[in-house]
Amino acid sequence: MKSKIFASCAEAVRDIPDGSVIAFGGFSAIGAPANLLKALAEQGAKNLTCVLNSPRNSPNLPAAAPDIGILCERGQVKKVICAFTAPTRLSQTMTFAKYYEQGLVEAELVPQGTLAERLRAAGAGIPAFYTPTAVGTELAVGRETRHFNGREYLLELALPVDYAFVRAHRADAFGNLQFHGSQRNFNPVMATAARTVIAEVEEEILPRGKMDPNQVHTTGLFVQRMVRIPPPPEGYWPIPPKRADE
Amino acid sequence: MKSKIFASCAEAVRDIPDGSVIAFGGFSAIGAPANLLKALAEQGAKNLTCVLNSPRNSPNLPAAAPDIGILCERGQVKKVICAFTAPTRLSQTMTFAKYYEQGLVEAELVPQGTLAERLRAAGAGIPAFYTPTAVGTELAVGRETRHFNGREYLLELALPVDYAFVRAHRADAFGNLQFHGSQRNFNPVMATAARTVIAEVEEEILPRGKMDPNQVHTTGLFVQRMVRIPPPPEGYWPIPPKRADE
Amino acid sequence: MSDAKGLSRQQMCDRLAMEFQDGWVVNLGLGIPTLCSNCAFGDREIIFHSENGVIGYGPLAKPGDEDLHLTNAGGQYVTLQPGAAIVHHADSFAMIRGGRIDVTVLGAYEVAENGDFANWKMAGQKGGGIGGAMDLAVGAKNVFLAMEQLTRDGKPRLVERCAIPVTARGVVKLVITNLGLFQITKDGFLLREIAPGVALDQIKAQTGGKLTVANPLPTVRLT
Amino acid sequence: MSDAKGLSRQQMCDRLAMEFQDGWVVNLGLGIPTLCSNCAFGDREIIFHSENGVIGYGPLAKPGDEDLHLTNAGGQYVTLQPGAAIVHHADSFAMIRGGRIDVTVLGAYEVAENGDFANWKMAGQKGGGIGGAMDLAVGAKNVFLAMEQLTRDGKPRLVERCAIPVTARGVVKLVITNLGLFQITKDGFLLREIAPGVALDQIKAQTGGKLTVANPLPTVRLT
Repeated sequence: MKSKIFASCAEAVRDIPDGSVIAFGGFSAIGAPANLLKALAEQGAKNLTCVLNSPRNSPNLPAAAPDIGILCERGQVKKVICAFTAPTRLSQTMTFAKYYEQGLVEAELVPQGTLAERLRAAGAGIPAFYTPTAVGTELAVGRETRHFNGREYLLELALPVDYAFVRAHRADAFGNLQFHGSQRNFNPVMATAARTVIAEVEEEILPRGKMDPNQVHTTGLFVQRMVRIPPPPEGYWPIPPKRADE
Repeated sequence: MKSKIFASCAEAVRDIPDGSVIAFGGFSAIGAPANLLKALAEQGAKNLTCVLNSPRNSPNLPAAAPDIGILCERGQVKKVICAFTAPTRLSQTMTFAKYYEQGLVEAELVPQGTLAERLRAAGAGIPAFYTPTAVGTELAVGRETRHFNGREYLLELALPVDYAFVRAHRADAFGNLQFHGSQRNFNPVMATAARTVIAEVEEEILPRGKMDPNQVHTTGLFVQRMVRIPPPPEGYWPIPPKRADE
Repeated sequence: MSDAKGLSRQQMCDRLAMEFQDGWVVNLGLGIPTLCSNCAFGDREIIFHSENGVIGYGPLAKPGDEDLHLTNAGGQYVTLQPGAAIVHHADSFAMIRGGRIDVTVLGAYEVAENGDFANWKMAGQKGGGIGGAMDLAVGAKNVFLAMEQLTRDGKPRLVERCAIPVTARGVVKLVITNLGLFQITKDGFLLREIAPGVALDQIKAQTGGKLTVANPLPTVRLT
Repeated sequence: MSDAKGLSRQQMCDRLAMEFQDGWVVNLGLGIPTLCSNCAFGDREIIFHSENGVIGYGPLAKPGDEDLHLTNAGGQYVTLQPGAAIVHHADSFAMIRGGRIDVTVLGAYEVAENGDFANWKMAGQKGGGIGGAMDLAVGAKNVFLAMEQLTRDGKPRLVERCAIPVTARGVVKLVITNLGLFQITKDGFLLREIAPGVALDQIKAQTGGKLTVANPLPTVRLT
């Protein structure tokens, strides 16, 4: 079997065509594949649809990673599917929002749990499901609802993607991934929804057989490409490597 | 918070009322909560609906655990929801099947993946979903189907249960569970679908803080009662404790 | 007579947190609600759940002591309590929609007398920030709100009907503001407790929608 | 002339396994198909997936050496290959329905010329054993069958239309029997390879449904 290990993020994203639908893991900067994102900005693919929790990283974090605002600035983004299309406070700014408000980038606003579940459904061969979320809101206007056991639910469709960019803490050569702490978030879910998963990995990629099969978070079946993140300053490493006491 | 640790399986199942819907983890004897099953047989609750992969343990296994045939024999079972209502070979026997064929026990036959997904949906607040499984078969006769992207899918409803009996390898006092090997199978899924989860645990129940939060398979949010399995001959222990080389 | 300011934000959260029962799983929204994690719970054990899959987080991490892979949903570096566990986002929201959260405390722009509330999109905005609020609002067993009585422009946030897009319909049970504790009933807002130093007339003047008042009307419990 | 017996069950599986490509994820049904895990794959790497959540299992465990918490879907104690992983049942079937299985090899009672097949319920039975077959049949990218040409009663298993309840419609691509290798085409069964020592007339006599024959017709490749 061909090695899944790529020498650089640039190499791992080189063939991504214009028009791709790409999911980006991460919840704010934690678990976000910042190095792959930056490589994609440099690669230049256009007309992209980006699927992610928020087009902006949290301002609370000291070393915020680049967010998909950098893709908007380069004119690479057609549409964003996410749970936030505006900052949560008036005092905050968000690069993406400027493009969205001017109509230069489209957006589909999806409740966070619905976003996770639509991605999971895509990975699980479930084309559609019903959820109580967003019933009675602006998001449900004109859409199909249905009652089960006397409660109203909204029909939601699976959200498959072409690529998922994920960030993992550890990996083995087969592509099995482990995440640390809340870095996990959307990463395993997006991995199941994608035809091609590209993982940036924080630690050395282990030989096969060195990861406990009982403790794999994303199995290597889902992962086609992996890149060990280079240390700063070459690599974008918003999250320092774990400390000795971890 | 009240301790979740019970002294015996008998105590853990004592209050289960007649008419309960109970899911049993396990895939053949592996991961099956044999001690809780036996305690339920002794407790005597009747009119039960049992949800599980198969009402019969595999004959391939040397120390097969009791299967829900023992509940059928005691007249405790109203209905079984499962993926097998007959042995897979004519040469095999299955206690449940005798009761089913005579009309003494009802059964609902569900494809294994649909069973897992219906349980998962119940735990995830999803009342219904569409699946390609069983389209065009006897199981779909008279039922609602729908096309998405040109393919036909069957509507399936969530399957919530009152209790789930699960078997785990390790636990901590909060109720976090870890499974070993293919013992995992239906156990974590059923745990999410139940109002009350009762776990039989193979190893000593750890104090809180002694299980890596990154490596929990079923979180303690789902688990209300735990019992450490006593060693044979008191405890039913079809699966020997792990060996030193594990 | 100038208006009283009433409770501090921490006091508002302290009062709400008294409603949390031993063993409850609690999810806190951004803003004021995060202060609920600072409250003293005595011998009640509270399990804090965060949308990003952290179950059982504890106090904020001390500066220099952060695990840089671990934040709550607000992006704050937190610690883990013994017994904590991490799950992925789909599993986290499965817990939310599946009814495993005993209470969510959310901030809001508006709450209506019928229990509708709005917290994701301000008037005139093109975009909005839903995050996990819509899932929490329909999934949690109890929805509590923690909010100021008035907007910055001095308009009531407790209203007859929400003027901006709602987050969910008819789900709010309890609202704490700087002026008092309100319960949503079929007769609208029931003022259950009044903040110390606040006059009932001020609350009447600063509440839209139907208001009823508990009789007797105690002051807000603070310990 | 008495009928030839044709291939052994292991030879049937050896031939099917030649179709597996390097890196394929393979799920084997009960019965004859399990023999596919014994085949020699040379430098092709095959990843065996089992419904009970075992990804990357290897040969059967040697007696006395079993991990008693670890079986494949057939209840056989197996070993794990380096790089193996365990998932729960919902995730295992998510992989199946989600299209992550390159091929499933299943046994069958009947297969029809249009690719329907039946393997869960025998004629006259009240119950049946579906297991994971219906999910695999619609989810795997390729469905191969491994079965005897005739039933124990001497009736063809390759038929015009299934007489017993089907497992899935129109999904079968390739069928190996003791007599030969058949591909399902829009013209029915295409005999692509014939077992050594078997006469074409025997196959014609023992096949229901429309049969076409490759020209030239090689014998079944066995190495």
